[in-house]
Amino acid sequence: MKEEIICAGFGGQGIMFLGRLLASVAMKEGKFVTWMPSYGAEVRGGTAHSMVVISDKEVASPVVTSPATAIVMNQPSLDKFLPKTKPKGLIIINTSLARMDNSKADLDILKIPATEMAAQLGNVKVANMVVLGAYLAKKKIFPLEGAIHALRETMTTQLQKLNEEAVKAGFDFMVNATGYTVHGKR
Amino acid sequence: MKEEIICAGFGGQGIMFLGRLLASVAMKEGKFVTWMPSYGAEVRGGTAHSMVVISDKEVASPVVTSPATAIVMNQPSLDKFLPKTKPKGLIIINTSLARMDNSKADLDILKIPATEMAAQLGNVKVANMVVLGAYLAKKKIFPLEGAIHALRETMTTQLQKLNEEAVKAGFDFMVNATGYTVHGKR
Amino acid sequence: MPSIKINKNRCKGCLLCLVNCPKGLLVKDKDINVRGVEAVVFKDSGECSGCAFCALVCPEVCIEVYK
Amino acid sequence: MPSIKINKNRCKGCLLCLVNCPKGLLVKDKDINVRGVEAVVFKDSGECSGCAFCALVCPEVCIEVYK
Amino acid sequence: MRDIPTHYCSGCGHGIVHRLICEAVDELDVRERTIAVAPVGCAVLAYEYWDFDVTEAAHGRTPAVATGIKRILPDRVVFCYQGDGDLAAIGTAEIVHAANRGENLSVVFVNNAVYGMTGGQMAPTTLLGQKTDTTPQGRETTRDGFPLKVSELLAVLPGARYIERVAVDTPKNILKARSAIKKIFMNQIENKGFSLVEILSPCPTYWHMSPAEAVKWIGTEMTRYYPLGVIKENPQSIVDSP
Amino acid sequence: MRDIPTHYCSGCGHGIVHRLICEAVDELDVRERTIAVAPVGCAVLAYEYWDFDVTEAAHGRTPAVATGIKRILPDRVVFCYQGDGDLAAIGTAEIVHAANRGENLSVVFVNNAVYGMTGGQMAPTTLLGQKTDTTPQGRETTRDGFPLKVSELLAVLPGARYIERVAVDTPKNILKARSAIKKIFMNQIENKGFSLVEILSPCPTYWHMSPAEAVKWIGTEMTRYYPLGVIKENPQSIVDSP
Amino acid sequence: MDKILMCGNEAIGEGAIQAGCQFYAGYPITPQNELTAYMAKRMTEEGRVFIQSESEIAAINMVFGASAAGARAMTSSSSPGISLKQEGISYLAGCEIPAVIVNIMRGGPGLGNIAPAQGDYFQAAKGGGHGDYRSVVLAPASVEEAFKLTALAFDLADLYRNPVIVLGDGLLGQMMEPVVANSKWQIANSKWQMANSNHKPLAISNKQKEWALTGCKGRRPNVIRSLFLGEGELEEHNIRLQEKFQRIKENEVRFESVCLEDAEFVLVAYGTVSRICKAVVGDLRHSGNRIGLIRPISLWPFPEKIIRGTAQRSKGILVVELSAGQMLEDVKLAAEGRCPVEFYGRMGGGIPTEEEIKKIVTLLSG
Amino acid sequence: MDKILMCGNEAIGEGAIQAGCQFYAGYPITPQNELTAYMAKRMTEEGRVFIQSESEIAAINMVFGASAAGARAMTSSSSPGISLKQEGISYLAGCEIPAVIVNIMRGGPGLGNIAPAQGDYFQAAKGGGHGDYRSVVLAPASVEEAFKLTALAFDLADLYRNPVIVLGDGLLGQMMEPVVANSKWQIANSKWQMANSNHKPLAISNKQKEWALTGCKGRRPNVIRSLFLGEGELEEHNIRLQEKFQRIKENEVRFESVCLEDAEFVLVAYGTVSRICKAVVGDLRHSGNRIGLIRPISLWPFPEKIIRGTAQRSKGILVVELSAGQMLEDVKLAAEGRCPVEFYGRMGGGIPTEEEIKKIVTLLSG
Ligand SMILES: Cc1ncc(C[n+]2csc(CCOP(=O)(O)OP(=O)(O)O)c2C)c(N)n1
Ligand SMILES: Cc1ncc(C[n+]2csc(CCOP(=O)(O)OP(=O)(O)O)c2C)c(N)n1
Ligand code: SF4
Ligand code: SF4
Ligand code: SF4
Ligand code: SF4
Ligand code: SF4
Ligand code: SF4
Ligand SMILES: [Mg+2]
Ligand SMILES: [Mg+2]
Repeated sequence: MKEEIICAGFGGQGIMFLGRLLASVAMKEGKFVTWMPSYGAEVRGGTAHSMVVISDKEVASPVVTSPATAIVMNQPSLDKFLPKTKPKGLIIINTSLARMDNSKADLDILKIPATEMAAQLGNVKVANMVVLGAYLAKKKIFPLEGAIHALRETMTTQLQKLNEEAVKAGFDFMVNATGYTVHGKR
Repeated sequence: MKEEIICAGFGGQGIMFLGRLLASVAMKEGKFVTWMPSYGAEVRGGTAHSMVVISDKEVASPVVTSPATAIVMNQPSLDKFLPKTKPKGLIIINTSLARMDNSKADLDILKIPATEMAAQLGNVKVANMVVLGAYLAKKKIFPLEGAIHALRETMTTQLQKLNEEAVKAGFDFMVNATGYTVHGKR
Repeated sequence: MPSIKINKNRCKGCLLCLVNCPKGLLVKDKDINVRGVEAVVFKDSGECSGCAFCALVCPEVCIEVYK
Repeated sequence: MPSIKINKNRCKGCLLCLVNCPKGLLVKDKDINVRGVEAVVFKDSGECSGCAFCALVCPEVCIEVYK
Repeated sequence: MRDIPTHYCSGCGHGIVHRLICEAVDELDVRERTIAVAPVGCAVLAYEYWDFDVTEAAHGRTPAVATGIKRILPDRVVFCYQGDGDLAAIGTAEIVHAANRGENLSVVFVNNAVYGMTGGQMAPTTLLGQKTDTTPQGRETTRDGFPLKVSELLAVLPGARYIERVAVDTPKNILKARSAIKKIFMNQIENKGFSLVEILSPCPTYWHMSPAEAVKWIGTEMTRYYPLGVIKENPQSIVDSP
Repeated sequence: MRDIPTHYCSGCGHGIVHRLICEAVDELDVRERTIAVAPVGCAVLAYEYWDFDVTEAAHGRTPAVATGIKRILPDRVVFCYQGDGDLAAIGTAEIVHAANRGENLSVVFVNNAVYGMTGGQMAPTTLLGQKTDTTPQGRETTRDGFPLKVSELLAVLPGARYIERVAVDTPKNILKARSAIKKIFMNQIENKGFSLVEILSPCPTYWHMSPAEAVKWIGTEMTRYYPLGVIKENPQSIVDSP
Repeated sequence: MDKILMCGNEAIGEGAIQAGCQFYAGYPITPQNELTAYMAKRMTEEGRVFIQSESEIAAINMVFGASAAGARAMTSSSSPGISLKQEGISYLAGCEIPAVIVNIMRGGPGLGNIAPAQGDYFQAAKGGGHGDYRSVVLAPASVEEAFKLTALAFDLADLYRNPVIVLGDGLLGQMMEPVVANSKWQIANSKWQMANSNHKPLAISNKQKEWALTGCKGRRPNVIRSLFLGEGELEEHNIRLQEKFQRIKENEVRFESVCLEDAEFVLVAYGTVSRICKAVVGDLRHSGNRIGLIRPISLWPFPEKIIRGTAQRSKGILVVELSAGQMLEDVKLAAEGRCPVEFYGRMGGGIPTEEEIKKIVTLLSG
Repeated sequence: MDKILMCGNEAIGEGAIQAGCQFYAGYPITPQNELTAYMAKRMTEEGRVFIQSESEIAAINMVFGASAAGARAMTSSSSPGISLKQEGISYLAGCEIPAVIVNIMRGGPGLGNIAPAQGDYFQAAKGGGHGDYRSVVLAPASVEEAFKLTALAFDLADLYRNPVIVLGDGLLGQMMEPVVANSKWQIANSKWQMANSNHKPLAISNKQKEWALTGCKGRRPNVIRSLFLGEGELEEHNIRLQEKFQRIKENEVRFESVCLEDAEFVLVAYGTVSRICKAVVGDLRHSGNRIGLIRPISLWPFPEKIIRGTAQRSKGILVVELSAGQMLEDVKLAAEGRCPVEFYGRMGGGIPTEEEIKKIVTLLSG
């Protein structure tokens, strides 16, 4: 088993946290895992992304050039990573901030209005957790509980609740709306 | 023909100038020549020396470890370079500031009270020129005129006169007092 | 009558113009711009004095003032 | 009666003691010392006040003052 | 200023300062003979926005590079743009000695009390108690020393002709900043020697504030320790100075 | 001071300063807990004469090295010995920031207006008009900048607790120098923070004067530009300083 | 044995903390900022000394002072900052002061960028400073190894009284991986052992550093210096240093080898890029190719012997670096022409993919 | 064609003056002080710029600025001071700014002493700064050659927009020899030619430096930078630089060979110590030994081909250096094991005598 994920969005969308949380969950599940941020000056005002590699074997390179899964939280990220996503890969799009027509034939495209859903939960900042939930439901490599457990270790109880709700909302959205996944053309 | 000279004395005794003048004379005579100072921190308060190599062939190393000729202007210089002087070499000793018994069998020892002679000429600083004169008279590789010519190029007319007198005094001392050269034992 | 023009797609939504306009003529946009930012828009109520405070404080040179 | 002692072989002949002695009790030596330097000598005229100026200014710690 | 969006964070003061410089250069009509030395800091990409000759310089060495340029081309207008890390930490020796030599340069010194580019570490100018990446408990004198008043320090040097501190927090102060920048360029053109303007400038990102809070913090906190105004104006020309 | 002759030129001020330091160390009875940081300069061999622990430091970095030692061994008496090239040229950043951090160190700064060790080049402290190896026509402001008043510069920093300028030209001044040196050691022992004494000191060799002329030159020329006296005495402890 | 997710920079910091590092001085620079931040927090928590210095030069000289006073001391930076430390490193080596210097390399030359690179190999392994000296250079390939090798670096520094460089790249500094790093794991007197290492863990307390400057109470004064003015003195000192370097060469070579026994074609790579090569080896072995890998862990002393032996037996060697070919020279020196030594490098932040390397290996070994 | 007696430091200064050096910045350090003093006097006489900078770091960055503005610019120092310039040199290379840097080497590591040494070969020839770059390195063996190679250095720097290092030792800097150096000898447009050189003298006026910063009147603004943040940009830049280095390797190799044709045993040495080796060759030839000498003049690019060819034909090579063995590695790399490569070195200011070398040669070649 080997999964290569890129999470991308604006700075401030909790992109780094999302990637690290995924990595933690995988670590707890006994996988080999690496997490790698895009770092540095390009972050200023631009988009940021982080790369997660999860595997049953030692991870060779933490650098993901063509991800099996791309989680894109805004338009520039979608534009950047859509063409890089592996054939037959998965792309999760935050439709609140990014739009595409379903024109990529060889991809699983999962569209979710994460920012809007987060806003409904009370804070746009948990949009990252919404997409995490959707990812877990879609990929089924880790149980939902693993993620919730990992969440609990990293934040105060106050924040936990909101974040958990967001994960669950994303998970449910996926479960209840499988039809939303489309197979698009490039 | 190859001549390797070390001139040594206190800073302020014009040791560097003496060496450079010798080198200039040799250059003017069409020889290959190098001049090399001892330089740096050891100069502070200690003795200084410079090395002159004159040759018909390209000079390999400007560093003279055992000189054919040692010109020593004070006691520490004598102590330092006496044992290093080549067998059958020449050592010129400023007896005003250095003393030795004639116990070095395999050396030409030329003793000259250079500082006293310079004082008589009016300035102890020209002791260096006194020994130069003696050297020229002894070694006869360059004519006296060459040195005087070289002197004229480097200093104001005022100083020239005194320096020329000193060179001549040293030269005459040597010519008139050949008996003064002794063959000593180490 | 003075007025201003905002280059919305350059705007980074810092809101410095908004807090500095003595007449309160700048408001947050509901939409996001190409940069994913809630930009500001000019609410032309005719009160604009052309004081150019908004343009002066804008770090992104988004605002032009017409007098 | 105060007097001083000079470590002649340490002396570098700077003459700072000489110029600073209020009584003029230090004079140049005629001889040179082991360093080839004209050192100074103490000319004990009985006038030494033990002021220690000479020792204070000596850069070579050559001078001891006895009171 | 070129018509492309900057890479700066939302509400960053660098953008304002860039604009003021370009205005001064245009008003003095010297764009075609201006040469800028950009720092290593968030403003490292300034050449993207400025429409005149620009060189980069190793971190902190801006005044040395500018000295080299100005001595070769004395009739060009050469200025340094420096952050507080660049100028007041690694570049301390270079700025002190450029000022001391009275180099005929203009220096724009952007004091945002933090290392922006590297992610918000303590700068020499960071205020006491201010939390940064390397002072997680707030800056504290015994461990970290005092906030450095660079302008006051440089003012001691006879070679420093003109030094002023301004801020880009309010429209009024921005106007003052504009004339200060123009002034240091004028000084150079008139051969008056080393002139520097220190600009208190917001870094909302690493002050962990909104842009509006950040400019307010300049007025309430920064200016208390770093008072605004002309710090030195030496009426003499450098040549006959003491 | 050890009983061996020094390597200094005849009439050099370093010898006097060395002796005053040894006297202070002995009087305060701290020889066994003193650690000195020697400079690169004519005093580089100071460890030959001092009877306590000594380390060398790269040229100009003396205050950084001393900071490292003192932070590890706060109860030792750590002092820097620096020349004007070492402290005021290459080491500008290190001395400014050690002072600014208020490091609890004592600094003995020997200002002889020239680079002695390297053969008499211009130092930052060289007077205007003074001829050196690198200012054959005399120091001149437009090319070489101004003589740097380091003590006045450092005095601006809140971290600097005590700064005095003395000279070793006359018996009276030497006595004052002695108490100044003792004072900066006392300050450290009492945890008062950064203290520095600047000592105007003759370099007859590269002033091209006799030793007697050299000490006179200190009185007539040097002290005119570098006035003697206490330049700063901060009554506050560094901790509650602004 | 709890695992935690750490980035390489943090792991280096924690390795230092657990090795008993008492003094850290550093100046911010990407991509090693997390290390400075980590030390700012942890050293203060532990009551040890943290200084954000005014420059990289001040930092290395502060480390000189702290170590001269007997403390375990470290500084860190990235490429341009490390260039500034070269005089200081030469002084450390000349004065025989132990110190740990971390370089998390970025793209060069000049300002370059902040992406991962291995362009500072020459500087680290040959000596970017002046004079004849060597730094021990350790090159971790994973976050966990970064932790361990940093701790080892302190031991080697003390044992040989010499600077030790931990050489990583931006990838190593920034990436997170699981690490076992609970505080009970006392490096300085524990049982961990490097692959291919004959290193015995070492605990030198400051009191054992009888050369350190602590005040001369009860002993003759100590002097720390690299200055030797007497005739022949500096040459003697250098001969002593060279003898020490010889001892280090004999005792401190470290490397990892993968499938070397029957390999016909061998990759040589260090640091993060070696992981990619390792995956290539695994993959190609699957398809029956007799490929192996040598991963130097100590870049100086360089694992010459194993490479010489390998060159003797192999059809070819491919060196892979994030540079224009620097370790390449050491591999060639070791191989002495016994087999062809080829090179594949990426510069300025480019990271080769497994496919890229596989293609070249297939081409060369086929 | 008057000869005058000059020391190496002065000859370098005069070479620079006659090559049209318009800017010099330096900081005193022994054994190169005569050069700084010479420039202080002569540059001012010529109405050009002389600055005694506050530090070596300031000096190299001032040179960066002056050269960025189109001037021919030089700095000089000795070993510790050159270590401090490493960041600056890497920036010059990265930004492709021409510059001449003189290193009159002294004994190291650390403060060491001020005696002659060749311990900075690695630093100069491999790159003591960060990142993948090379400086051209020229190593004169006599005062006259110091004069000529300094002038050549300016031409090469401008031609390739790259730093050029003139690498001498204390001996070269301090010793005086006769030089033909009258001011009519205009280096920049004259007919002198190096032994084994295919260099055509070059005169690039500032106006031809269309990349220089002079104000953007009548053209688009120029930008000088080594920063390349865009994806792949820095790698492209590095590839361009490497292509340039390749061109330099092809065109700028310089060496002197003595009695090589039939030599069975060959000495390799550079700089002043090569003179001693030359004398040894002369002497031993007299007594019938078939000995030769290769003296690399350009240390980078290194004369690999001639050494490879020689290694093929010889029984052995002896490398002689004032170091622990640095150029030795390049000789071995070139020889590729084709013949044994032996080493004799002196460190810390020791200078071998002819007798010393003769003894070893006789031992090895006998
Ligand atoms: C020699 C060197 N050291 C450190 C760095 C890393 N660095 C880049 S910018 C910077 C400081 C930025 O702070 P400042 O000068 O205040 O500018 P700002 O980003 O705040 O505008 C540092 C330390 C570097 N590039 N080079
Ligand atoms: C990095 C470096 N640069 C330069 C030198 C050469 N150097 C040795 S001492 C010195 C300056 C001496 O002047 P100062 O500090 O005033 O001390 P003084 O000899 O006058 O007492 C210099 C430049 C050096 N050793 N190292
Ligand atoms: S010009 Fe003045 S009044 Fe008009 S919008 Fe701008 S700030 Fe408001
Ligand atoms: S000040 Fe400029 S960037 Fe900020 S919100 Fe207003 S228009 Fe947008
Ligand atoms: S103690 Fe005073 S009076 Fe006596 S010799 Fe010394 S200076 Fe003169
Ligand atoms: S002061 Fe000291 S060194 Fe100078 S002359 Fe007097 S005794 Fe001699
Ligand atoms: S980090 Fe601070 S200084 Fe840098 S661009 Fe962002 S706000 Fe501006
Ligand atoms: S050169 Fe000057 S400072 Fe150095 S020892 Fe001689 S007199 Fe003293
Ligand atoms: Mg800043
Ligand atoms: Mg001095």
